Amino acid sequence: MSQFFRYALFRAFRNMRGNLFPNLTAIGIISISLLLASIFSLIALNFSYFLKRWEEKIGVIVYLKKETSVNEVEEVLTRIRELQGVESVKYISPFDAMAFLEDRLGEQRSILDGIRPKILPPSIEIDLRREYRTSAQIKELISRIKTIPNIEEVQYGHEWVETFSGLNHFMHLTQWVLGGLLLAAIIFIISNTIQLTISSRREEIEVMKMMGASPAFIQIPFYIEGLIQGLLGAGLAISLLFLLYEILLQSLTPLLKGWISPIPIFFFSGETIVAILAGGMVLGLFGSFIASMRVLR
Amino acid sequence: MSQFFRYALFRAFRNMRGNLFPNLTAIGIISISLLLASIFSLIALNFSYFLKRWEEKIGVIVYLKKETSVNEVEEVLTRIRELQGVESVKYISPFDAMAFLEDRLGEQRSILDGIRPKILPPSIEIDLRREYRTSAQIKELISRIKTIPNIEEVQYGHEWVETFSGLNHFMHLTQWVLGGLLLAAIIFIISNTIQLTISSRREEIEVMKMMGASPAFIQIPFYIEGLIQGLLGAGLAISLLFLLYEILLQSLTPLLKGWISPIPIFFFSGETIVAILAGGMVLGLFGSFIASMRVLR
Amino acid sequence: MIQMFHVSKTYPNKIVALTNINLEIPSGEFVFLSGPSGSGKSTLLRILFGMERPTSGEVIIHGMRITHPRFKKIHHLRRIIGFISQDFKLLRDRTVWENVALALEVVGCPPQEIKKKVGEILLRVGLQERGRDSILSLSAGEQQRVIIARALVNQPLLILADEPTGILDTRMKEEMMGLLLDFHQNGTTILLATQDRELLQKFPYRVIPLQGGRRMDIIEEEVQEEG
Amino acid sequence: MIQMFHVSKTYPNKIVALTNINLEIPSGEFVFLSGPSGSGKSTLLRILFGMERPTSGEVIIHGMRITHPRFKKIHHLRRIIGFISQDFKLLRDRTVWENVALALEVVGCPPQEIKKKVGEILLRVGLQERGRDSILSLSAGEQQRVIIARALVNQPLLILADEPTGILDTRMKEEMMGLLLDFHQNGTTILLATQDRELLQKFPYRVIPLQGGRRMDIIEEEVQEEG
Ligand SMILES: Nc1ncnc2c1ncn2[C@@H]1O[C@H](COP(=O)(O)OP(=O)(O)OP(=O)(O)O)[C@@H](O)[C@H]1O
Ligand SMILES: Nc1ncnc2c1ncn2[C@@H]1O[C@H](COP(=O)(O)OP(=O)(O)OP(=O)(O)O)[C@@H](O)[C@H]1O
Ligand SMILES: [Mg+2]
Ligand SMILES: [Mg+2]
Repeated sequence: MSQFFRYALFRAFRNMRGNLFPNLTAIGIISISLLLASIFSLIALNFSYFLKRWEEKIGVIVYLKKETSVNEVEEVLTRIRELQGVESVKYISPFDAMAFLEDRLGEQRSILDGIRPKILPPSIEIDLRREYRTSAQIKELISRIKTIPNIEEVQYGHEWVETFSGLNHFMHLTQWVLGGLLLAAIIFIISNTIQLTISSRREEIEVMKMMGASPAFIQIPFYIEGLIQGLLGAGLAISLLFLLYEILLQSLTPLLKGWISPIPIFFFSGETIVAILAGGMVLGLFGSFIASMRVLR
Repeated sequence: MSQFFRYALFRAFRNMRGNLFPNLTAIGIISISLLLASIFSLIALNFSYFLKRWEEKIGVIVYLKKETSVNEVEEVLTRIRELQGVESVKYISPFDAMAFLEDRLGEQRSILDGIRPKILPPSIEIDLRREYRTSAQIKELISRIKTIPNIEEVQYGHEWVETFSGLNHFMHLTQWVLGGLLLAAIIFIISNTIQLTISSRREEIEVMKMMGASPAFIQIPFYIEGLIQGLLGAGLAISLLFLLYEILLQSLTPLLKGWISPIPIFFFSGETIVAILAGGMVLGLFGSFIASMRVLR
Repeated sequence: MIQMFHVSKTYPNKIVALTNINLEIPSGEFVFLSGPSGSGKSTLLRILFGMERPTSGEVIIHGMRITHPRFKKIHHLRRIIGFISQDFKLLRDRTVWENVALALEVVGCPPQEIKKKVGEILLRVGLQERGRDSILSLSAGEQQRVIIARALVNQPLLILADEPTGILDTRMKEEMMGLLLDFHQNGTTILLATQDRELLQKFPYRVIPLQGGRRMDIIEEEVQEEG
Repeated sequence: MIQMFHVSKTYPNKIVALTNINLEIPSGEFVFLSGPSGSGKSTLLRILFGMERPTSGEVIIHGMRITHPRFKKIHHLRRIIGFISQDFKLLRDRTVWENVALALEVVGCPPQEIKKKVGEILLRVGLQERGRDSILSLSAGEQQRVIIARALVNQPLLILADEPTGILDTRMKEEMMGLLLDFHQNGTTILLATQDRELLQKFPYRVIPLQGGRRMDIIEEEVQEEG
């Protein structure tokens, strides 16, 4: 049995060498398909990371009356902390607010020249527990907060919350629908490409059948070929993607320093790369399986 | 001669119908290649439009002393207008500055409650002529402006200017290098794919040669096939891209209203679409030309 | 032992190639199949090789009921048969040696044995010096000898030969017949389809005459044996 | 008129197929090429058809110097030749009719004429009822007749025939020879390569004997004509 496999392996390699051109084409096409798919998942990965960071920002800001004393602030903080769904609270003094404002305005901060922090109101930032970050629950929380004395105004990024759930929904839809379509397209392309490489050996297959070759003897080298093609294709795709990623990052990072730096761009993790390679092998195997079913009848 | 072409056309269609599977594969692969290329150019198109809009924003802001009178402001405006490289100037009163600030802060504008516009400084926005929007020339202009009386501070987005020229450079590099690589890859893939479809008819070609068919008789149907494959592939690619574009836009626009609205996302113009279709045909023709050179010897 | 019971074959295009063939060929016999072009000789051989199913009837070869609807082990059947046929060609991108060796490779023969057997059979068909040449560089007669070598290299129990000598010259024809007779002497069953009157006259074996889809009478068989 | 001057052919693998062949065949002659397997019959025919270039020597056919290094109009040469050869097969995914019609299509024959000519030639080779059948559904002999029909359908000025009757039965062999003789009567030049002693004995035409790469003496030619 081991000799059988060794021989199958030998034949797979000999076939690939002997049919170099269709094999290279197949590998090229597989790698382009997988490159497309990986670009898609890399964008999805970064986008969903971006969304996660964004999600963390969903919070409620409570502006206090300007004349609120330190003791009164303490009481408001305590009462808010006790509310359901509140993860943590943070007091922002007028000085903090001023610093934030300057930071936010960046280059144009000169227009604040001469403004005293005192005229800004103190405020409290509330972080919500993850499960309470929905429109409905935030609204309920706000109505509770409003009953607390010394509060001037309560704000929450309600546009953000809605955008966020919308985007999250969109992401999931896209991932499944587009991902599914892409997978179907890739399987179609790969199996057809492999079928072309198998077709080019139809005569050989025919002769081997007539010589009494068992179906396994004929098919296993093709499966091995498909596996290798898939592996090489996936490897090539990842290398290309990494190259693209590096070029893009290297050129953009110094230019956009401080601009996109709060949004780091990730490459796949080691495990994901292994998974993609394995996926390529599975696709190659599956493609050659479908192809050999059609060609070998 | 017309009969010759009519017959060649007839044979091309018959061949495509008779070899439906390799032809569909070829069309699919061509369309995926072109899809990749179009996605790349669409991103480049939008990015360069974005850069153009950004370039328009490169300007200089001059903050005036708070106590500057209307007459003095007039004089400053006149003197700046006379400087070389200045396209237009715009006076921003403290009220305008306040409105801008409120707009900029959005949801958090409450922190400005109680601030009087008066405490903000008046300013002047200077638009530069396109050819003067470089680091060096802006710096020279600023040194001139600083000699004008009643000026508190002069600001310009110097980071922006540097980022901008960097990005512009990067864009051009990418467009030519990546575009060239992509084109080479596409020609490779298309010609190899078409070669596979021609190979599957090697026997037929052999027999036709032996029957005394002229080289033109054999090759022209393949050129027609390549042309049609390229056209269909390009059409499919554009349709797919448009679908993707629409899905993305339709899903994102309402969610990100007011967020990305200042950056409109464009699709190709009618002329560009025609050019892509023509490009697909040329690629198909060229691919079948290379392929037939190799297969037909 | 080959047995055919009421075997008929009608092709989808309504051509009746065989009607009600009943046949018994004991192991070790040498039998000629004869008949004009289109009389069903190749069809009968293809049925025995499992390449074609009869429309009706039963075929039993060495105890295998190959016409059984669930007969799956066609490759076992083919391993005991050497089929000399124009139907499956030589591989044009391989050498003579590789083409012959393939027949042993597919049945899992160890490399040393392949080397020995291929060398022997190429010697027998007079191509010992052409092993490394491509199939494309052989003349028609030389290719036919490679096909014979490929069919015989695995020492089959049953040889089916479809017009094996049609394009060979007289000397080669005799040598190839000699080769088949050697196998026959060693107990191999042989079915040889031919229209070559010279052969039929020269060798006194049983002739099964086929005629356009119906078995001819024994009387006619005798007439031909005399002619 | 075919002329060969000092034609030699040595294949890259050093096999000498032809040595110093000098030959003149006037238009309208019927000539046999004979010799054992590997003697260069097919090589000679392939050279005349422009499929192979001789290593040295000159070949002139109907005034075309086909051995000229810049001879480009091979397809013009092939349009006046009908080559009956196993070298280029029938297209297996086409019908009998389509295979024969292809020979006329490639030379730009108008559709009505194709219809008429293909119908006539299929009748001549006895396959008038098989036009719509796939090539795969033909017996070996029937396929050989399609190859003959394809070569002759365009009324060539010169017929090259490589073992055209090897696998035909006696009746068909005679009919095909009759067909070739009809063409001969109408002035077509015919070169027929065969090892079939029956044919050589029956027809009293000139025999050009080839032997393993060297032209045999005229004495031997006469010996064979007597035998
Ligand atoms: N696959 C097929 N489909 C339809 N008809 C077929 C098929 N194969 C053979 N036939 C027909 O069946 C008949 C018998 O064919 P077969 O090949 O058995 O003849 P044969 O005796 O071998 O003839 P030959 O001496 O010419 O080889 C012929 O008329 C042939 O046309
Ligand atoms: N392409 C080639 N490369 C190398 N050697 C070749 C090639 N074609 C033919 N030969 C060799 O040249 C010699 C003559 O071959 P050719 O095919 O002309 O013989 P033939 O007379 O037609 O024989 P047959 O009767 O067997 O068809 C043979 O020994 C053959 O092996
Ligand atoms: Mg037959
Ligand atoms: Mg020959």
